[in-house]
Amino acid sequence: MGPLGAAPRPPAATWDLAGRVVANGPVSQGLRVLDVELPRAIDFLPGQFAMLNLTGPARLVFRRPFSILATAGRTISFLYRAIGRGTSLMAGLAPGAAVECLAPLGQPFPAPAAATPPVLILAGGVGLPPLYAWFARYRRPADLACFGGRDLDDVPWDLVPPPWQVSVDRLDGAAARSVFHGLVTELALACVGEPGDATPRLVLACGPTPLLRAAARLARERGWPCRVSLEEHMGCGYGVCKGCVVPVRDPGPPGWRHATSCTEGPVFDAALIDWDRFGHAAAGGPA
Amino acid sequence: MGPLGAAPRPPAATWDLAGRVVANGPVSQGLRVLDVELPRAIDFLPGQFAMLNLTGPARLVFRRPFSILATAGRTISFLYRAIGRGTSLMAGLAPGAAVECLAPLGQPFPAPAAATPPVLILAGGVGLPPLYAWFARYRRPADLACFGGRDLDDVPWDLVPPPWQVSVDRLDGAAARSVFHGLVTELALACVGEPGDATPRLVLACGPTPLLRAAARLARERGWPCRVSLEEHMGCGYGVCKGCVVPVRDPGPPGWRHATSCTEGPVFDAALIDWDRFGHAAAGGPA
Amino acid sequence: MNRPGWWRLDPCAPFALGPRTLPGRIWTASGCFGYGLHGHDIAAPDLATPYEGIGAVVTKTVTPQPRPGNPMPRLVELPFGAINSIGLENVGFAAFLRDVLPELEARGVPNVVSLAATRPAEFGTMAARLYEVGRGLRHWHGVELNLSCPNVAEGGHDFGSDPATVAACVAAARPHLPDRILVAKLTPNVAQIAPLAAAAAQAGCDAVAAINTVVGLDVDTASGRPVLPRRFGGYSGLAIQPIALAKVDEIVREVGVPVVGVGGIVDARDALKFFALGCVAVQVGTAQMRDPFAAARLAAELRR
Amino acid sequence: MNRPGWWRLDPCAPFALGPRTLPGRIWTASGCFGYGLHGHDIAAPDLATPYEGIGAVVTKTVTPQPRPGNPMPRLVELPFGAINSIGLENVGFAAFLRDVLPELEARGVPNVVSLAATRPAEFGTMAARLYEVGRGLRHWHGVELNLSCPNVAEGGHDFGSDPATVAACVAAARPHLPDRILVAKLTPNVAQIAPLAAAAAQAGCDAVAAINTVVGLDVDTASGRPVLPRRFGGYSGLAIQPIALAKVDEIVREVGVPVVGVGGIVDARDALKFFALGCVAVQVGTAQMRDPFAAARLAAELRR
Ligand SMILES: Cc1cc2nc3c(=O)[nH]c(=O)nc-3n(C[C@H](O)[C@H](O)[C@H](O)COP(=O)(O)OP(=O)(O)OC[C@H]3O[C@@H](n4cnc5c(N)ncnc54)[C@H](O)[C@@H]3O)c2cc1C
Ligand SMILES: Cc1cc2nc3c(=O)[nH]c(=O)nc-3n(C[C@H](O)[C@H](O)[C@H](O)COP(=O)(O)OP(=O)(O)OC[C@H]3O[C@@H](n4cnc5c(N)ncnc54)[C@H](O)[C@@H]3O)c2cc1C
Ligand SMILES: Cc1cc2nc3c(=O)[nH]c(=O)nc-3n(C[C@H](O)[C@H](O)[C@H](O)COP(=O)(O)O)c2cc1C
Ligand SMILES: Cc1cc2nc3c(=O)[nH]c(=O)nc-3n(C[C@H](O)[C@H](O)[C@H](O)COP(=O)(O)O)c2cc1C
Ligand code: FES
Ligand code: FES
Repeated sequence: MGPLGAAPRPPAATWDLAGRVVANGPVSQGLRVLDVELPRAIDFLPGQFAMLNLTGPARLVFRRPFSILATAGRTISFLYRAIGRGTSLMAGLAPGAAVECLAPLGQPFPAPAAATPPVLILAGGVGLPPLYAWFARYRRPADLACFGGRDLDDVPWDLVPPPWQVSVDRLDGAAARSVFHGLVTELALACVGEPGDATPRLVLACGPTPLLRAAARLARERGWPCRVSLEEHMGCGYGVCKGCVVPVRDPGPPGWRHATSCTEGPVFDAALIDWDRFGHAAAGGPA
Repeated sequence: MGPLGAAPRPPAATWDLAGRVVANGPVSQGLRVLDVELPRAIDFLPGQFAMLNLTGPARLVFRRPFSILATAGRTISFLYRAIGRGTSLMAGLAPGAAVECLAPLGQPFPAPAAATPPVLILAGGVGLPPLYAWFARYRRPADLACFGGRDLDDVPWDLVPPPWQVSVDRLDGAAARSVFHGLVTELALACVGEPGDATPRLVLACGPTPLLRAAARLARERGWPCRVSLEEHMGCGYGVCKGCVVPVRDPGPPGWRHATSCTEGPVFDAALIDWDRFGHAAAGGPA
Repeated sequence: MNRPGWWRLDPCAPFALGPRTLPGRIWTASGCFGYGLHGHDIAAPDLATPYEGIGAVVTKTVTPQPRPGNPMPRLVELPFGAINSIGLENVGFAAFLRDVLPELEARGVPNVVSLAATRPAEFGTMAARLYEVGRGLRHWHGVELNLSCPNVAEGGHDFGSDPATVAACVAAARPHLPDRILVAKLTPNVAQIAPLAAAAAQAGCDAVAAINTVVGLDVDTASGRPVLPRRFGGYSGLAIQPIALAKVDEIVREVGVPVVGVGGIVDARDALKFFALGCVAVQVGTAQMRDPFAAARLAAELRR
Repeated sequence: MNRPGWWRLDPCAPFALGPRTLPGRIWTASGCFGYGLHGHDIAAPDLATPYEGIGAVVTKTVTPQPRPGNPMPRLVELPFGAINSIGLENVGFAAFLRDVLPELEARGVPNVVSLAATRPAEFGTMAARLYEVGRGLRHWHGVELNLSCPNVAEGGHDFGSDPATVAACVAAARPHLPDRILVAKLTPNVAQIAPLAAAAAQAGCDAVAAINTVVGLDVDTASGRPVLPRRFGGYSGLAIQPIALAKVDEIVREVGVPVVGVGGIVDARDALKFFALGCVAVQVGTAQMRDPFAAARLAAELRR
């Protein structure tokens, strides 16, 4: 009964916890890591997320979703970029500041089974956390991980050491490190070789929508399975508001339905997403 | 044309300035002093006030009025008690925090002229600043200043050193200092002697409404002039909203009118206030 | 919060409303806590489940047929509220009766079922069928008629702003709910809400719920276009509380029908304001979306 | 603020509205900047006076007779707005003409005079007298009819919510203002605002101003009583912006009369939202009470 919200639950229960910031600083020019100490340790699976909020006058009407980067004891970590009101306020949090944390939530990326083909990871910018967590936990020798940043300064090098492969959109000046110049999907193509290459892959992707579309297309073309983590707008994060839907293919009459991305996702089989209906109305001039 | 708002202007123009907190700490158990550095020095007369606001997410819909305690160069100081939303947030301001300051505003306490009788000051709690400023600037040998606090711990001793006289409402335990136990009006009575005492006085009072009423009554009984500073609720503080009115006696037909306390006051001749109409409807049970 | 002297109620004690005894006075609002099935997997250090102390979960509104709802984006966050245009996405009445209602009973979630339809007679049909299925259930307490969703083109706006239509909907449902409560949820998007409440009361409802969302719009300054695909949405959250209080006060003083207060209730102080005006119960909406324990914590605080 | 690509207007350039050219599109709202005489003594490091770049100060509403206004408290601050019950305190029409209007002219403050009355005919009488006194003044640009103050028992609420009365008020004033603008300020406390705007347009106004305050109430939890002595007040500030935008959009799309946008405009981004929907000018209300330079800074920012 997916649409009712009682999606298959991940093993760990969700906790609503009052945390304290223990560290909050840059890991690259644009990206920051927030470490929050919770009153208890929580379990999570790579791809699951937390809903975070500030307290006091900066408290937001809705919590904000962030993929879980890692946990260590009672500390939970997030990677983020200050792009709007909430994330900018988050960037100003000093150690000791209170943070409300509802976690873990949502469906994870699949854990590898014996039959799982080698994985091809495509992570773009703040799409890194769930795949960082996956690679750190499940990595097998044949798995490949590619990270795409905006430029050299934007790459959080400590989080993507070799064997991570790194690409940057812009390559200014002399490249001190050996990185690929181009889109992360191009890097991935370079890694897996031409369509003739026989190795099947499971593609796991998280990042901006163009990246997800490209990853889905690549997988479709090669006949590979693909899971993507969608960063849809969210209200509640726990299934009650229907403010986070994505169109998915459906056997029923209209051929599609709205899936609730916070409980049925955020990780979806890319082949199920109705990519034509996906994404919001394009911006134009004033009304 | 008082009711039109073009009340006689004090000499200094009003400035809308973006200040920075330089210090913010307790001067007694309940009272705090906030020092704000402004981009330029401003002149003020004792009894004038400033409208203050925080910035960022804590910014209030309306600024809050605070009497000016003192200025030194570009620094302006306020004495306050955290009693509500704004003052509690104010208590949390760290050095460097931004503060919006509109000052000076309103009509001051009168400066003493040659013919001005000795002054009797009655200041209660956070009513101290305008009278502290008056006493510091104008004090003559025969002037008397009385401050009333809640208890010994509540008194900001450094601001009311002798010749200030101090009374406290509650005297718990052994009184380490020689203070008067009782209301500040009782202290004042003890200072000025019985009604037979011939010395005329100009009474200047600021503090809670009961104190103001008592001061006005005392002055009326003795036939003394009296000026009180009213702490009426305010919206704008500069005369445009009419959210701060007080009923004053008026020669015209209904016998009273609404005076705008931020521009015509906050210092008023106590004899002009319509004390029967003054004060808000008493609180009762639920509707 | 300091408990004020005038506050005497235990909001978690059973109380009579119309023909039924409800377990408590703190409810969750329709559309803001799903069908009431999402709380069981969420825990907190202070409370075992988000249902503790809750008098009723009002379900997401159910319509005769399933609805896919509106396109994304559906929510706009504002400084002290939000505008939504969910478009009544729901599984439809049949699936609700089959999959959801028994589950609510099995899990012991006290619930009131929110219904919407486009014609008054449909409310009668749905109420009758619901009673057929639900009459033996202990935790199903009744029906709330959503007469006010401003997002739905057919129905919605004008539908609930006409006293005669409100009366017709209530009258259609009432006979089928002999021992269950019938609540009419009113729109605030009218000059006077009292006539709607009076019409509902006269037609036999046990209480009115006020208010549903206020019509609102937000513009994306980058594009110059309304943020929501359908331009308008329903404004909710703390920002609408003064409007809700004004509407509730109007009803309490002019009509006298029991009122369930809803609109901008975030914490215990907010709820107290509605009780002070005379509400018999309150509902927590937008705040429940942010905090699964919002209503439960509010109840706990009012109880202390 | 990043200036969006679609934004082309210079809000501080003169523009034609009805029979008159106004100096700019950023105005201050009635009741929130007094009679426009308080700004001259206030300075700031960035702007010499709060009038810089301002197209018009809409004066506090003036009534035929002086009014003492309501008892205190008159203002309730809320998280993102305020409720007021000033009760139209003003010096009266005669004193206004004698003391205020010449002073505005002498100081060169561009102004629109807000008028209220309890009967439509009075608007005609006041407009005629105002024109008699003001026809030679350069800085007096016209009249705004306050058809919507919800605080005043006689008039107020029901007064402005009836299209026929709105039309009667506009029709009464129109003939007396041949070369001055006539703006009808509408109440948002109706189900549909477009009929009011259509009535005003048909009766000959040059623009409508939307919106006035929204009816609201707040409760003091300590006492359990409404904070304002008259229970209800007018809700204003950022919190009502989505409601104002919705009403403005309704008028622009259904009626097409020029709209002056007002309601929750605090900064340049807020103003842009109203211009994006098609407003010809905007007014700054509650924000102007907090910051004497609010409108002037907003104009400066939109100009950059
Ligand atoms: C499951 C999930 C996991 C996520 N994980 C991370 C993460 O690990 N690190 C990280 O930095 N971010 C992550 N995000 C995105 C993050 O939630 C948003 O960046 C954040 O909510 C923006 O909040 P804000 O208040 O700063 O921006 P706002 O002020 O709310 O918005 C700023 C701009 O971003 C747009 N926006 C807001 N939310 C989203 C969204 N979800 N998708 C697309 N546009 C949006 C707004 O429309 C607006 O234009 C994740 C999102 C989801 C759904
Ligand atoms: C001219 C003037 C000078 C002042 N000088 C000082 C000063 O030097 N130091 C100082 O600490 N305070 C002073 N005050 C009072 C101060 O402005 C208020 O305490 C402050 O506005 C409260 O803000 P808040 O947000 O903390 O309280 P809120 O949360 O706004 O209110 C808390 C409680 O106090 C009540 N309240 C709020 N404002 C007032 C008021 N003005 N009068 C009575 N009750 C009120 C509210 O109704 C509420 O019950 C002055 C007031 C005026 C008008
Ligand atoms: C996301 C969302 C969905 C809603 N869905 C419904 C609904 O399906 N039926 C209904 O009667 N009200 C619905 N409402 C309105 C709420 O039940 C409530 O009346 C309104 O939000 C005001 O309360 P609040 O300020 O506490 O949110 C919805 C509100 C929101 C925010
Ligand atoms: C304190 C106060 C007094 C007001 N007085 C008047 C008035 O006299 N006449 C009028 O037409 N509107 C009056 N208004 C309404 C404003 O002009 C404006 O329409 C409303 O406040 C919405 O704008 P805002 O959100 O920018 O404040 C008043 C508003 C406030 C807050
Ligand atoms: S965010 Fe509320 S249902 Fe997904
Ligand atoms: S506070 Fe606005 S007029 Fe005095």
